[in-house]
Order: sequence, then structure tokens, then C-alpha cells
Amino acid sequence: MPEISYRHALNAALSEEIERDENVFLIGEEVAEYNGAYKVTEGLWKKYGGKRVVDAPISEAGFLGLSVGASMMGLRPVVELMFWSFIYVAYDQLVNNAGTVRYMSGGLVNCPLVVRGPANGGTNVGATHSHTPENMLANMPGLKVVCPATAYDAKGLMKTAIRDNDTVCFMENTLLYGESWEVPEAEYLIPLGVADVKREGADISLIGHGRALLTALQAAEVLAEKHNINAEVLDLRSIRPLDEEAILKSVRKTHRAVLVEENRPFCGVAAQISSMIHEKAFDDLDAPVLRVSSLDAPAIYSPPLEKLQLPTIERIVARVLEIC
Amino acid sequence: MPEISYRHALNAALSEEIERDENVFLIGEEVAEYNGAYKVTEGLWKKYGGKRVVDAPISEAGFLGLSVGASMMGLRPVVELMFWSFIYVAYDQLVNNAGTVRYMSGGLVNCPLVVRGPANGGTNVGATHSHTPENMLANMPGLKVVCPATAYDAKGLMKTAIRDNDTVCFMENTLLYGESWEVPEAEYLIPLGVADVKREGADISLIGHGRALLTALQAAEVLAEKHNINAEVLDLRSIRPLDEEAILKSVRKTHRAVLVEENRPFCGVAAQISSMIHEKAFDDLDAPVLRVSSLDAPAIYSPPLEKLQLPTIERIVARVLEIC
Amino acid sequence: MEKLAEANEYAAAEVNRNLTNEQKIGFMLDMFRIRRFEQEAAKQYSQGKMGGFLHLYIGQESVAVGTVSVLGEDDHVITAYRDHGHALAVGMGMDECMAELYGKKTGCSQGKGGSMHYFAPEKNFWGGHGVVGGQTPLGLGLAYALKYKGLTGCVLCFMGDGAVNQGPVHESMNLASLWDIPVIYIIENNGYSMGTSQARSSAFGECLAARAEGYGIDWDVANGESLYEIRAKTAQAVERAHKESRPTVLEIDTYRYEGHSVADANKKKYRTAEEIEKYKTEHDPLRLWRKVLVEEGVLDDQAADALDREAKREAIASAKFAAESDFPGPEAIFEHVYHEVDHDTVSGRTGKHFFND
Amino acid sequence: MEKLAEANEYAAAEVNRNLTNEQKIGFMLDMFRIRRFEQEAAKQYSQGKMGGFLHLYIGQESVAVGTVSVLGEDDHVITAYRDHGHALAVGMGMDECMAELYGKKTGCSQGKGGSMHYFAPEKNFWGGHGVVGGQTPLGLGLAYALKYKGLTGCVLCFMGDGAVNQGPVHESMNLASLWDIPVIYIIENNGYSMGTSQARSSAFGECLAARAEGYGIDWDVANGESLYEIRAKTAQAVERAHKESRPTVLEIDTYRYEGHSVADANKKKYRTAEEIEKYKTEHDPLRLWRKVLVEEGVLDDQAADALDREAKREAIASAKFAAESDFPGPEAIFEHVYHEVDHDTVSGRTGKHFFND
Ligand SMILES: Cc1ncc(C[n+]2csc(CCOP(=O)(O)OP(=O)(O)O)c2C)c(N)n1
Ligand SMILES: Cc1ncc(C[n+]2csc(CCOP(=O)(O)OP(=O)(O)O)c2C)c(N)n1
Ligand SMILES: [Mg+2]
Ligand SMILES: [Mg+2]
Repeated sequence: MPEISYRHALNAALSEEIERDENVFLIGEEVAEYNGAYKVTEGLWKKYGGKRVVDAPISEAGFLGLSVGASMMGLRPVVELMFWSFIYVAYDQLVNNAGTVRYMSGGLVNCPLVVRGPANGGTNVGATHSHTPENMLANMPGLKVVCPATAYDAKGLMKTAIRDNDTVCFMENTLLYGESWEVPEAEYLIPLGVADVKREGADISLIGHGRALLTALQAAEVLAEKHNINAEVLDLRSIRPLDEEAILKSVRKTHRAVLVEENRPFCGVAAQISSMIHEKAFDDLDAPVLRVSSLDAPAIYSPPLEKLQLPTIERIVARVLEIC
Repeated sequence: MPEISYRHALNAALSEEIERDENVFLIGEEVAEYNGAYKVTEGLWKKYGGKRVVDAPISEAGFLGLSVGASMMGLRPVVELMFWSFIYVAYDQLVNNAGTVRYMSGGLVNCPLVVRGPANGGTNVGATHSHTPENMLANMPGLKVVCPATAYDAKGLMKTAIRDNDTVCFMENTLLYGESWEVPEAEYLIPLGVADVKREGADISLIGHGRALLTALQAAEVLAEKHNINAEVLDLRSIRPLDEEAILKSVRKTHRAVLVEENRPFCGVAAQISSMIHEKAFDDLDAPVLRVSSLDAPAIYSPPLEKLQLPTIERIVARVLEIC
Repeated sequence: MEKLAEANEYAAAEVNRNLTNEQKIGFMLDMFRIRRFEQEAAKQYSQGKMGGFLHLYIGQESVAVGTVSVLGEDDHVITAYRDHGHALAVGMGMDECMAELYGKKTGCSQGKGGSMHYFAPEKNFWGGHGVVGGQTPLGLGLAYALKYKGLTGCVLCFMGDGAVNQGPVHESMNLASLWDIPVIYIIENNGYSMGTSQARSSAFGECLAARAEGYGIDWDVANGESLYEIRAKTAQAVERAHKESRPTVLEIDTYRYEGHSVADANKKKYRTAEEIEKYKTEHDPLRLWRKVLVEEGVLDDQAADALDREAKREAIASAKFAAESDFPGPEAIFEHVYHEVDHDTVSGRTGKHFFND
Repeated sequence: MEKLAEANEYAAAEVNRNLTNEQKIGFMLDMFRIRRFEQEAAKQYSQGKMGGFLHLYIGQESVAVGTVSVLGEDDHVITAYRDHGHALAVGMGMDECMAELYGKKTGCSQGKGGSMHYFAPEKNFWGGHGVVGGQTPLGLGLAYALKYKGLTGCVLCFMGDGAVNQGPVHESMNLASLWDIPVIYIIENNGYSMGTSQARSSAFGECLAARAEGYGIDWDVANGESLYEIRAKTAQAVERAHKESRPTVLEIDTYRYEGHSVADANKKKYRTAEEIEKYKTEHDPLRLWRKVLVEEGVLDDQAADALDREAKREAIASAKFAAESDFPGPEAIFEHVYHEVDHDTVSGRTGKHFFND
């Protein structure tokens, strides 16, 4: 199978969906003529023209709200946020409009919308540009949240997200855009709400999403090599819907879990999952579920410190050793 | 001790702090000449004039951001949001400006700001007007979040919040404004981050904040009368800082806990607390910590259904009986 | 407000010139229906039949009826929370509207949205939106979709005079002009946002609509007393949208008689009783339209009263309908959250969507 | 840009008339310092000495230097992420600015903010803000505080031509005018927001600043080539703020030579190489000011070169300073989150503030 980058996989998914459905269009800052601030939409404007790939002014509330309105009438906008951090200037449009209009209309209206862009720290762009809002948006019933960790998942999930009839918040990672994975050339879809065992193991479950999952995979190697601990690594892929069955299945097998996330800890995704595991698998657990999140401060600029602020292999290993 | 309403207690706190410190001023929609949409600021404009009590246009991002800027220069604005739900049009100003400026300036700037208003469902105003963002805002290191359940706490915490040198998100409840409690006439302050045992008990800990706490107190009575279960009821009062010690102390005594919140469940405050209790008091628990949150959908309008959507005494009792 | 006589010169405008008597009487009935519907709703509200907010449109009926009356098949409407007038004007039934207020399953939104959140997409009506200004990008998007699909249509997006100071309004105007979107922003200027007069909430040059100039958008101001003027100026904007795909900002001067909402205890504090009285007696759009029709010989007083009675009967019947309808069952709480779950698609079945247990 | 000759007629303006040679030379040096600082920063960036973004101000130096040069004791400055020029103009040192880029403890923000987030409140400089438009309500609030405290001062709040389409800008303008706030919004119009030309991002009538008219705010446009014109028009706005407590919107035409940020690979794709070249040769504010000073006999070429060399030396030294400084220790991650915790007050000691364990 050919290896392609996470960026390229997204680009292919967008391209294929634009071709498949005339109602799909991309909109965002610099997505067209500039080819995307992170080049995810490279070549698409040239190929599909200005109707299908639209450069927008710096008016996130305006063009995200526009997209919600257009989706109400049956279009399928894919909105790029240059950073998910900028959702905070358009939060009301996403949460109150896309998030509630189906409900408040008793099902008369729906919003088949994808909002996508990178949501990560670790690139020294400071506190305002490094938010990871997956926990907050998944708090809102009506919205869906997806955080792919690999090129394969990014492509399959993006295609599903675009075809989904609800609003999907699709969170990518600038640090992954350049990384490559095997991706088949034939079309495939990955359903939302289905987690993926990225490494089988028997001694402990490492559970996470996005780039933290990759860190967990590296930690699993260290655990195997240095500590003779065989960790299972479960990639949530989708935060809402959430594959609780897969989580519980893994934990019932390993009886131990460490949750890994780049979210900040207070009410992070791992808080929800920890609470759920304890509630539903209390008697299966040989130890409390532990968490590894970003260090609990705004994202620091200073490059060496920001590396420490995100979950590190060392922190994951240390957490695992506390309970193994 | 005289009984005064939650509304009156807040009004007194605001009035006293305006008198005490010339840098304190109130700003928000209809807070001055109209006396406040929910009359929390009644009489203050008349008493202190238009410099200290300021009516603002419907520009939450504008006047909240203005207040952040003014606080940077040493004023102490108290911003009313008519509903906390409207924070979503001003989210960036709160999270990225008030929330990070101290950090990003290496401590050169701080924002002694209070943002207050009601954050609750249960009044049939529909999904857009019934948000409870305490979990999301407490996710942000740099912000503080307070949710008083009684008039006594509201007054003491508001005065502390105004004197605090960080940004405090103060979440009230329209359903409590008219309720009365004993409040001393002499001045008192309640520190942030100190929980309060509102009912002593030995069999189970009911832990919550805001109006849900009052529902928990009622549930405790039912448990005592009908089920011979003596519940301890712990009021968090402040979500961030959080009194983890008090939580753990109670749970170590009762060995069981049910967490109650009007938050929606996914990554709600109770998720954080459940995860923390399991992690730190795993061996003290005789059963998993269970949660009672709002039913997981946007707030429904239909009055009889919205009653069911919020935590009810019945749901709390049922949850308790699962583990007692 | 400018002189009414002047306003009524718009009777000669193209869109008004060929109106049939039937149409003119229809407008009268539509306005009576809105007023009677709301009076009935207010009565039932005060008897505890509904919860939450009830923002009455009484006094502003000519705006919804006049503007909507010039729309065609591919023209759409979206508004804020003061939406009963627009809903009835686009042809929604009183029954489903009243039942929505009661929170009943027979309501237009099955009791899930309430007063502020009426919807009827099949009547080109896209809500009813509670967050001030929040509907303005949505209206833009609806119009964007029309253009995208190659339809000749437009969107009337209503907002209040207080809403103009929300950021999204400004962002929307820029986008509308930049991209030639056929959206018409109608500012229903009733002089107040809650208890705040226009002068205390907005700084402006000539008028609120003139802010459009900063975006190169055409704008106009209409006298809300006159159906003829409202229709003429809306028609002009609709034509601009249809023919040039250009936006318009149209400010319509009007007045609300009641409080901001029925629960507004201050309704006579931020404005004088005389001011309200003056509007009711001298500027009431129903009274004035009735006068026009009587003078034109289209209607006599008896016939007008009969129309009004008809409207009142319909409103009373709608309250009965609402009262007798059922509340939705508790299962409704988890319906209409996700399309995929409601339709039990593959996508709706994978993973957990709700998190109470 | 209008003719420079015309612009330089502003030499006769009151604020310029009595400038000493020393002051004029000071402006020259200030501009050299900004340019050399940034050139050095870009060089170090390309050698991997810093992370994240680096938005260069090169080409726009006259704006920061000219506007800031008319300010007095109670006048303040706030800007967006392209903030090095303003920071040096208000008097921040190259050392602390360079060290901040390196993420060092000796940086102005102790390495915690980076390029976009410089701060120096003691120099009346309030940042450095990364979210486009997000600083505009803050600038308003700073000015609000000045007025509240009874000080005669104002705030210069800078933004780009792309920022004008953010909602908070509009909300801020309305509030500034409504409440007579002494804030001066300066639109640094460099023609592009990232790769998007002004024509592709903004719909407007006369110019961007003219949107101010919709709020009853005075506005003006200045030619960014001319320090004299910038100073004259800024001084007028400052006077309006000081004397009438009224806001101004001042658009200054300028140009950035480099990419949006140093990492902008497209910097020559959305505009022609000729366009950039033309600005560098014909419109460069440093060249032009130097020419003015030479013509006025204030400075000869040798002296000018000496100034430039001085600036360059300082820049190189600052890179050395930055390189030799220490990174903050890991404990810094949890510092400066909460004032009360940092100061170990009672309030900082009750309850848990951080949640990793
Ligand atoms: C963002 C936001 N802020 C505040 C409110 C509360 N609110 C509801 S209506 C209203 C006044 C709106 O006035 P206007 O736009 O003039 O419309 P009118 O009520 O006169 O029809 C306010 C402040 C809200 N719903 N949304
Ligand atoms: C709300 C928001 N949206 C998008 C961005 C990304 N971004 C940073 S700078 C910029 C362009 C701004 O252009 P302009 O205002 O003209 O300023 P200039 O870069 O020319 O100085 C964009 C889109 C951001 N920082 N904040
Ligand atoms: Mg109004
Ligand atoms: Mg620019």
C-alpha cells in the first residue's frame, strides 16, 4: 500500500467528496488561491474553481454562520478554521446554531456541516493558538467530534464526516500533517463512533485520541522493551459518538488503564472516560484509571517547555508504572 | 439572622464593594436604568450613578473585552451577562484575553474581573438560553469559576470574587434569585476553593454545586425518611479552585458518592470529580461513584419535559439506591 | 415617522398599483390575525399556560405582513425571537404556533423550541432565533445557498435596532456585499432594545441603515405605518436581489406597544405612557391600513370588524387546540438531537451518542 | 499612495514644525532599529533559534515610529501579533524582545508569549495579541480606564486591513463613539491579510476607515511613506481624544516586504515581485525619511549609515544576549497563571488550582 501524508489523505478525501457531491464546497481563510495555510486544500481551487473552494475574509462568525445557514438549505459546507483556536470568535454560531437548530425545530432542519482544522499545541504559537476544544464541543449534544491520529483514519473519517447529516467538528493536528501512513488507493469509509485497537496488549490499556495516541504507542514500545509490560493501545478516533464498548472491552481484558490526551485536564476527554470506566467496569479494575493530560496551564511559548507541557512518553510510562 | 433572597444578597455584595473600592463598576445590558433584567442590580444606578453602573448595548464581545482591557489597567469591572449563555458571542474575549494575558505577559498584566449572570436551565427559555458553561470555563487555567447555591454563599463569594486579582466567572441561577436564606448583616467573606458540608451524613456523599445541590439536599431528606440512608451533602461552591480535600474527606468517611450537576454529562464537572475520586480514593470506595446530570440533549422548551431534563430528586434517589 | 400621506404615495408604486381588493383585504386580515393571535397568547400566558418568554409583535404587524407580501416562490425568511408575526405572515397556522407556545407535540417545533424558535422550512421560514444577531449569518447562508443552486431568490433577514451592534451583523454585511449575496437585512426599528432607547445603544451618522454604506451596500428607510411604502421599498430590494444579486439594508420605523416580553415589568418605565398612547392612536398600522381601505372604498367598517372577529375566533380556537393537545412524551428529549440517530442509519448506530448512563 | 511631496507638506504641521534635529534623527534611528532587529530575528529564525511564528514589520516602520512619537505620558499602545515595531517604538529594549523570541527567561514576557505577545505595561505597551481583532475591545477598555480615572490620555489601538472584518472591531467602534472613549483605531493597511488582497476581503465605499462614519466617528487616511503626515494626522487624533474625548479611525497606507510570517512560502505568489520591488525602491519609509533629512541638511549620508550600523550592532548584540540567556525552568509552566497563587495569598492557597494530579 502506498504511504501518504496525513495532509495528503485529507486533501484526497476533500477532493473525492467535492467530485462526488455537487453540494460539497470548502470555505475558509486562504483555502483557495493560497492553497491553505497548512496546504491541506492544495490544488483544489485550481482544480474545482471558486464556487467549490472559497477564500473568506477573517470573519469566522460570519462565514461559519453562513455555512450553517447554507447547510440548513441542503448544501454541505466544509469549513476550514485556520486553527480550531479561532472557534472562540464564532462559538455561538457553532454551538447555538449548528448545535441546536435541529432540536429546536423538532427535526425540521438539520445542518450537514463539517468544521475542520488543526487543534493542537506543540508548535510554539502561544496560548491563544494552541487550544484543544474537543472536550467542550463534545459536551454539546447535537455536535459530533472526530480526532483522527493517522492518515488512514483522517481520510476515512473525513469522507464519512462530509456525508454525515449532522454537524461534525473535525480536529486535525499541524504536527501530523507531514507524517505518513499506509493508505489504500481504493475508496473506504470509517464510521464515526468506532474506536480502533492500534496495538494489542494484555497488561494495560492506553486509551487516547489524536497525536497523544501516537505518543501512547511510543510509550507502549518503551513499556514492552524496558518494563516487560504489554500495553494495548486504543485509539478513540471519534469523541462523540464514543465507542464505549471498545473501551470497556479493552479494560475488561487488561484490568488497568491510563488515559492519554493533549486536552487540559479539568473536564478533559479523559475525565469523561475515566468516570465512565470506573462506573461501568469498577469490579474489573485492578487499579484506578490514571490520566496523562497536558500540564495544566495555558500553552507556554518557550519551545523546550512546551515539549514538556504536552504528554510525553516519560510521563505516560511513569503513570503506567504507578499501577502495573 | 434575617432572611434575604439570593438576589438581594448579590445586590448587597455589589453595593458594598462599589462603596468600598472606587475602581469597582458594574456594566452590562439593562443593569442601570432598567435595574437589571433579573433585578440583581436594582437601585444601584440610582444610588451610585452612571459611572459606577453602566448600561451597555447588545455587544457582549465589545463590552466584555472593554472590561478586560479596563481591568488590565487596574479597574475592577463586574460584567453582567444577562444569561451566561450569551458568553458564546464573547468567548474569545474571556478565554483568550482574560484567560491568557497574565500568562503570556509573564505576569506583567492581570485581569481582576468578575463576569456574572445566571447559568441555568429550567425556565423554559429553550436550548440557546439554558447553557451551563462552568465545566468548559473551569477547563481554562487562568480563569476561576464559582457557582453559589444559597444567598449566604452568593454574598460572601461575590465579595471575594470582586477582591480577587484574577478573573472570576460567577454563575448564578434565575430559579434561585427569589429564594431566601439567612444572611448575617455584618460583613463576611467566603474564600474561593472551600467547599461546604451542607448536611452531615455517614452513608453516602452527595456532591454538587448550584441549584443541583439544593435538589441533592431534598433527595437527602427523602433518603433519610424513606430509605434510612443518611447522606452527607457537600456543596462545592467553587469549581476552580476546587476543594478536593473536602471531597476526599467526605468520600473517605462515607465510602460512596453520587455526584449531582445541572451540567450536561459529557465532560461535565462531575466527570472531573468522579475521575479524581476514583483515582485518589479508589481503595476507600465501596462502590463506583455515580453521576446525575441533566439529560443529555439541548435544553427542551416544553415545560413538563424540561423539569425531567434537569436532575430530579427521583433520579438522585434512584442512583443512590443503586449503590447503597 | 414622516408624514403618512407621503408614505401612502407609494400606493402608486408598481408593486402596489395592481393590487386587487382581495389582496388588500388579505393584508388587513393578516394583520388582524397576528394581533389577535398574540393577544390570545398573552392572555393564556398570564394564566400560566406556557413558560419562558413571550415577545409580542403587537404594533409592528405591518412590517412582517408588508415585507413578506412581496415575496415569491424562492424567497425566504428568517428572523429573531420576536417571530410570531413573521410566522403567521409566511402562512404558518395559528394552531401549530399556539401549540408551540404551550410546549405541545402539535406545535410547529413539537414543543421543543417555544415562542422564540418557530420553524417552517416548507414555508421558506427558517426560524425564530433567540440569540440577538445570531440569525444574521444564517440568513446570509440561506441566500448563499440560493445563489449556489442557481435559483433566483432572496432572503429577508430581520433584526431589531438593538441587534445591529452585534459583531456577526457587521461580518455578514461585509460578506454579503463582497460576494454579491441576495440577502435583505431588515432592521425593525421599534426604538428600543428592551429598556434601552436607540440613542443609548447605537452611535450612528444618519440612521442605522446608513452603516451599510461602509460596505458599499444600498440602503433605505421606510415608514412602518404604511403597508404601501413597506411593500414598495421591500420590492425594490427584492428586485435588486433577484436581478443583480446584491444585498440591501432596509430600516423600517415601527413601534412595539407591549413590554419587551410579557414578563417585562418595566414596560412603562423607560418610555412614557403618552408615547405609547400616541403610537396606538396616531400610528397604529392596523388602524391606518383600515382607514386607507375605507377611503379607497375597498372595505367598510362593518366588513373590517367582521375580519377582525374572524381573526379573533381563529385565535381563540387555536388556544383551545393547544390546550387539548398532548405534551410530547419523555422520549422526545432524546429525539431530534442527531439526524442519523433519528433515522437509525448505520452512522446513527455506531458508538454512543448520549451520555447519561 | 498619494504623492509624497504632498505628504511632506505636513512638515509644516504644528507637531512637526518645532522638531529638533535630534528628534528627527531619533526617528531615523528608531526605524533603523526596527528593521535591523527584525532582519537579525529572521536570520536567527532561519537557523532554528526560535519556534512558532515570526511576523515581520519590515516596510511598515514609519507607522509605529511616527504614531508613537506624538504620544505623551498618559497615552498608551496596544496592537496585534505583528508587534515588534510597536514594541521597539515605545522604548522596549532589543535584548528583552529578542530573548522573548528565543523563549528565554530574559524575554519581555519571560519566554511565555513569544513573537506575537510582547508586553511592557510600564512603557504603556499592552501587547501583542494573536487573535485577529481581539485586541480592539481591549484597546477600548484601556481608554475607558483612562477616562474613568480622570486622566487626559488616549490609546492607540492598531490593527491590520484584514482585521476590520472581525465583529469585535465593529462593536468597539460603536461603543467608542457612544461613550466618547479616547481610543484611536489605527488601521495599518498593508494591502494584504496573509495572501488575500484588500479587494478580496473587504467590501467598502470610499476606504476602510470610512466605515467609521456609520458610527459618527471622525476618520482620516494617511500616507505611510511620510513620517510628517503620519505624525500630523496622529497628533490631530490625539488632540481630539485629549480635548474632546472622542475616538478616531485613522487608516495608514503601508506595505510589508516580507511574507505574512517568515514561514510564508507563498510570499511572492499572491503579489508580483515587481510590486514588492516597487515599494522597496520607491516607497520605502526609511529611504524616504533619510532623503528628507538629507535634503533638510539634518543628516548626511555618512551619518545616516552610522546610525544604521549602530542599529545593526545593537540587533546582533541582542541575538547574542538572547542566545546566552537561560530558558525558564519547568516550574515556569505553572507560574503566572493565577495572580493569587503567584503571590501566595490566602486566596491562592485555598482549594486546588491545577489538576494534573
Ligand atoms: C447575544 C444576546 N445578548 C442579549 C440577549 C438578551 N436580549 C434579548 S432581546 C434583547 C433586546 C433586543 O432588542 P432589538 O434588537 O431592538 O429587538 P426588539 O426586542 O426590539 O424586537 C436582548 C438584550 C440575547 N438574546 N442575545
Ligand atoms: C480570529 C483569527 N482568525 C484568523 C487568524 C489567522 N491570521 C493571523 S494574521 C492573519 C491576517 C491578518 O491580516 P491583517 O489584519 O491585514 O494584518 P497584517 O498581517 O497585514 O499585519 C490571519 C488570517 C487569527 N490569528 N485570528
Ligand atoms: Mg428594538
Ligand atoms: Mg494587512
